[in-house]
Amino acid sequence: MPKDVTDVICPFCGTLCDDLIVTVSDDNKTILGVKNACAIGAEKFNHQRLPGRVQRPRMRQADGSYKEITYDEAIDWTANLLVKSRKTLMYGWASTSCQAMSIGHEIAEKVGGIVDNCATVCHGSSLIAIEDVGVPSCTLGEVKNRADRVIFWGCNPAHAHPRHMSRYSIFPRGFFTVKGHKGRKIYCVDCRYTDTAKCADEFIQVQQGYDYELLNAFRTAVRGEALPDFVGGVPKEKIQAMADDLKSARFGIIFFGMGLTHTMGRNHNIDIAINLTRDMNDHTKFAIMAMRGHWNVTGSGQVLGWQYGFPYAVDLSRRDQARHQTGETTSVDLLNRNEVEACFYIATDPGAHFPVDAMISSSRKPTVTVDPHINCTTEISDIHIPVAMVGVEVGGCAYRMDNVPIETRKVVDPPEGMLTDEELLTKINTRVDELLAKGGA
Amino acid sequence: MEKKITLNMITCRTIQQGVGMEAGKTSQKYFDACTIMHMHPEDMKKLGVWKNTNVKVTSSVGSVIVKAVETREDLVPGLAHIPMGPWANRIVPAYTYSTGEPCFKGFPVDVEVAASARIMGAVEVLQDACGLIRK
Amino acid sequence: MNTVTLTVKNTPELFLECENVNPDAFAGKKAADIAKLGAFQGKEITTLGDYFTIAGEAGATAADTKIVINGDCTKMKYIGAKMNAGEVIVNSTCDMYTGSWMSGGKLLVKGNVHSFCGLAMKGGEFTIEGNAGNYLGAAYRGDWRGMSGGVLRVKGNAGSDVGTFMIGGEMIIEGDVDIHLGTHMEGGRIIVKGNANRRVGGQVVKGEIYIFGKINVMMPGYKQVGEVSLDVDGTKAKFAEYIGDIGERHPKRKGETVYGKLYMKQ
Amino acid sequence: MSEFIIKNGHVFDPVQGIKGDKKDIAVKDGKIIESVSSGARVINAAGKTVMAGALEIHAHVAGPKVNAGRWYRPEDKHFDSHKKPGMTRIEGGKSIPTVFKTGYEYARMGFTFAMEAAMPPLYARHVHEEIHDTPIIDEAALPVFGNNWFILEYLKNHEVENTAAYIAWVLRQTKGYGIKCVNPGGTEAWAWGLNCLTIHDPVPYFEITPAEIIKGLIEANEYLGLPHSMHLHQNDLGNPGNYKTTIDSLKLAEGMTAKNNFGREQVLHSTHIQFHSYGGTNWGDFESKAKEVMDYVNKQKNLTIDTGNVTLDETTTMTADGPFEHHLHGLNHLKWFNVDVELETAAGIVPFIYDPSNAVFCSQWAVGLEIPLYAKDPMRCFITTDHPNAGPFTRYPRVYSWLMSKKVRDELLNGFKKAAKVIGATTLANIDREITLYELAAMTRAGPAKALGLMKDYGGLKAGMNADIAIYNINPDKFPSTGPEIEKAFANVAYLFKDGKICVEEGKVMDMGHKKTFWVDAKVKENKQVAHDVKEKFLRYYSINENNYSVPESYAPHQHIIAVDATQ
Repeated sequence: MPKDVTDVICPFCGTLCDDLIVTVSDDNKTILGVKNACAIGAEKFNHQRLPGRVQRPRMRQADGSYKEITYDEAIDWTANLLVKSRKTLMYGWASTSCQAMSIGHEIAEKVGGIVDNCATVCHGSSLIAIEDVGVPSCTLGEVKNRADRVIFWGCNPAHAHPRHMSRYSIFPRGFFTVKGHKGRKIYCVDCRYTDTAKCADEFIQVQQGYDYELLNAFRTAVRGEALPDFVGGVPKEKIQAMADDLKSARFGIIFFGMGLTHTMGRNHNIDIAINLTRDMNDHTKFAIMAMRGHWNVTGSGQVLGWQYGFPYAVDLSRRDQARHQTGETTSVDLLNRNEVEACFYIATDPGAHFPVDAMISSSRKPTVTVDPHINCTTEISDIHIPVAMVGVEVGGCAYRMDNVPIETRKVVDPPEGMLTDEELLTKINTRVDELLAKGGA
Repeated sequence: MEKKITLNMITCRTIQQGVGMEAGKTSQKYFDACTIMHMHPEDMKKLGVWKNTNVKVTSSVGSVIVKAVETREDLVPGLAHIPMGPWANRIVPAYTYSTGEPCFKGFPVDVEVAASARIMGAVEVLQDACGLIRK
Repeated sequence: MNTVTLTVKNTPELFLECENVNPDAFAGKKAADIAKLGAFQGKEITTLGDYFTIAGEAGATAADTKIVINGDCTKMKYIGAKMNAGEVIVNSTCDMYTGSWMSGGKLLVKGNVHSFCGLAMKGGEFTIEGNAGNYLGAAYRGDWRGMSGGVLRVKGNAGSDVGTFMIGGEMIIEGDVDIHLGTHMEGGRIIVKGNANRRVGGQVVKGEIYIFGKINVMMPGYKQVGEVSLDVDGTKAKFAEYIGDIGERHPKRKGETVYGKLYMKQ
Repeated sequence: MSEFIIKNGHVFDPVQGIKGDKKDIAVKDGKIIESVSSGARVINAAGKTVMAGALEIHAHVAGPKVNAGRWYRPEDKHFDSHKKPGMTRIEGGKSIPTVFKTGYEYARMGFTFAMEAAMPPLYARHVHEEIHDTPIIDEAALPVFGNNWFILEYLKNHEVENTAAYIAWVLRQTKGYGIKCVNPGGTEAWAWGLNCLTIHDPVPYFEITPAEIIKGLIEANEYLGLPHSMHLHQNDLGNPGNYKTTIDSLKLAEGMTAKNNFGREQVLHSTHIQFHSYGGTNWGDFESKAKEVMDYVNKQKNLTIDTGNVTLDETTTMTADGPFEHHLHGLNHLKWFNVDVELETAAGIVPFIYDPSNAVFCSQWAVGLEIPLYAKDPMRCFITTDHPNAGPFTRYPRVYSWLMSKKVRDELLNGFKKAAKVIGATTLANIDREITLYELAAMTRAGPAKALGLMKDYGGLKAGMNADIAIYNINPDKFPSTGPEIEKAFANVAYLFKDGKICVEEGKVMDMGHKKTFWVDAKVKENKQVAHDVKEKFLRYYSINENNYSVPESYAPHQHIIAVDATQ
């Protein structure tokens, strides 16, 4: 009899929807259907049962082909590489559990790794801004229960966080927001008229790369000072009207995304948006939140935070100290500058998401990639170690974009004999210990 | 005469790219979602390119062949969009302004029609750049 | 003053952390002792002697010690970082953190420097004959205390984020600067003799910025209040005076609001 | 397990009334016993001070805001994130140490238990993940209730039984220890940008006052008979003239008696009372009212307090008192972090520099010392720095040096740039009292253990108790005379026994111990109303499902569950 697993947590994006219902086969091996998930989340579960999934580690041969090897061989190869390399980039972590990360960090501390997560090419800019000026924020339930002004700035949840608007930000009725969408005014600021903009009551089209200037203009307008006629292509009357309307809010929230983190000025765009939010709190209640994209990238920042005090780009290469400097210990910079000797990728795919020059640099170093599936990175790595899918075939803790942790659920068994991230890392850790005890480094 | 226009490029998420990513990086869904460049109709006219025709996009760091499509989410003229993925990243400058964050959005590209050029696969486009394809 | 001469004999494969190359670490040491000071490439612990030929001996104190470095230092970080006194001359380009957290003495780099140099500098003189990278004289991440004293001069261009969170001291860039100049400044002065790209003086609380060339895009939060004749680093000229960043908070002194000042050479 | 005999040490144990007598302590299988076999390892404690392991009653050491404070302050640990010799991990952070440093540093100072003072229930999993990763010390966490919608609604109608049933449910879901109440009503008001500055200010929409919340939570606590009392962070923290509100709040406990099986006598613990003992009307005429507050505390036997000593450091303030942090940011303009937590609470963080050249900060320092020096019953007054708010917990040895030596504190007081102003605004200069080692043992061991309901096993050295023992390099007959010497002795135990194992030796961490998570499982009568309300609130207002709310067993693999039965 197929059965339903309820309250399943979606392991795709930072929205961490926790109301999925997954139907699984009697033998716990196959997913038969997914309810409540968005198109992307459903695809994630569907991927689990695709035929042809790689089930054992593979090693790249001289002719470019891959040969199956045992887990033990892969673990030994990886441990040797880590022990030998003077400086190793250990990047990824966003699609695995906090428990697995913790073991990874222990390894990094022993072998001199630099632990970086997907924030580095996503909301790293936001983290820099928060390091610089803090952030007034809230949990997503606060938005649902209280927000009467919602601003989407440089983010497109309709595409990137498909259920965000219905669960938290536009449509839901909450305790003080019984009218749902009707009681909220939705703004969208973007350089494109996105599908999110189509859901908004008001769209402000900013010239690409002028967000900092426009936010500066908003801050100036909130203080009641004069503005130039146009800022970033937006007429001053429109800026002033929106500033006044935001002041009349009871509870406002700004959601922002990679439209701010990736464009010119990067962290400064967020920094000034945070400062606008801070200013608004002199008039009413306002919050701001990063639309964290990658499922548990927030969790990686949290674990690194409590273990080392930095949210990403944590340089443990000296083994006796932890350091952090974005622009130096961030993955793309390390690869651009050829500052590392080896790469260990886990639970992410830099091959698809890093600029090509960084990956060319990476491809010239010994590389291990740990991922449930074949992806771009696995195909330029020396070794690909497949593992169980976290949040589908094994549970573990994950953090939502508002830093709320949720223990994810195992839905089905992984393929026979396949290790989880935690098991694999534990074995690598043990092997590293053995090598170090023998004077391996 | 070979026409060339310069556009401001942004690389962004799309839901199709998300679905494709989860279907697998080697899947047709991913390929279909990410090997396109959204253009404004005016720019297409300026370049003299028909909808769904391959173009060569060149930035300061390299070139990639993708298919020009008329955008569904409106752009302003002069702005172009390739969904995130190894194709887009073939042309994304890796310079980070010491923030760790490369130039994913807002870099100039030259676009020219390349109707008969072939679009590479996801793995191929990366392996090719890394010199891992044996010719 | 005693002089120690370091000549690069091995170029590091990765980047070498040279936090021990400064007069404070050398003070009171002979060449052989200096050679034993640590140098680091990731987890590999080596010594300065592994990378440099060392001649001469240091003075008894940092103030009595001069260090001259010859050879290629492109892949060397932290040269002169945290120096309190004495003199360092580098006849090469250097990497990150050169002269960062320095509080005294003289540091001269006869090439370029990479990013994060002169970070949170407190005092002394730091001169770069070539170009500087990003975050010159800025604060370390998260800190609100950037460059607070001393003089930092770049004869070439500088990158982005120059003088972020600057609270004192003087910085002169003789060439051009990239985006985000003096962001979050709360004191000190920055003089740019070339052009500035965009986002000059964003979120400035107080402090002074002088631009001799052009600014690509002016921040909306700046307002022209007049014109003044000034002598700036040896140049006498008329400057348009702006106050800003109007969007930012500003302190009050004797009932008057204190703004940041931006001067544009006419 | 091995046996130990700690020989010839000067023992200080308020539980048994031992005041520095030479006495041997026998340890076997994690417990203190009467005597051990001849094979026991001998620890020579001659010329040393022996006390029970210390208990931290109030610190912010694990959870979402602590961690935000860590990672948003890279500058707090740049150049200060090193590995020390021994089997330790890298230790980072000055004002908000990483979990590793937190565990090691407490242990090095002789602590074996720490209470995380504010756990937002929605974030309980995070709190427990950090507790799990913190080495050596036992820990527990207090969920916050003072602004929780369930509580506000039940107490509006004075439904104590429902309040208690809901609290019991939350304790089980979150593996929590007791009832924390921060700025009652004020934090809910903060969700609209407002605050409750007196205990009679109504909470917007909920039509209840802080006074009703405080009283109701005390009643619910005693209804359940929890090991700890209601733990209160009062309204109007940190403002001149707030001592009146402080005493008004304390008065709410008058006439109430503790009902529990743990030997606890207080019904209300008022935390970091230093921040609540201010007179004056502004920062100019700001003055100490420590005497007034302590006069009241001294005569009310059903109260306990902790101090919240300002240590004059650069630190990081963090509290569930969201409006206070916003206010503080307005004063110093340093980076402000805020999180409002749906239906439950909020938290704010602002870095803060208690600059010793500023008269107000120095006066706050003096108030913090006056409080314990005015305390008549050291079993009801505990030393804290409200870590990291008034200063990092790693400064305890320094705080002890000020309390134990008039000379040491007077040197500092008289050396302040604004000494005259500080002396005028406070009474510290006139206090001659020096806290003795015996009193210190009460203020840091026996007292907090009793207040937490742990006196049966912790806080003393009586046979049968848990073998958590700190041995300091302090000869009471030749008590160190300078501040640095006192500090050094308290910062580096000669030995720390945790559960009968040596975890620290001469300040060096030797063993990770057997770390436990304490929580309270309170059994209540089946309550359909509360079950219904929980279901309803999760369906309609929470952003996560009820079934994903609880803390799984795996987060606290070594749990020490204290069972309470309130069904009778």
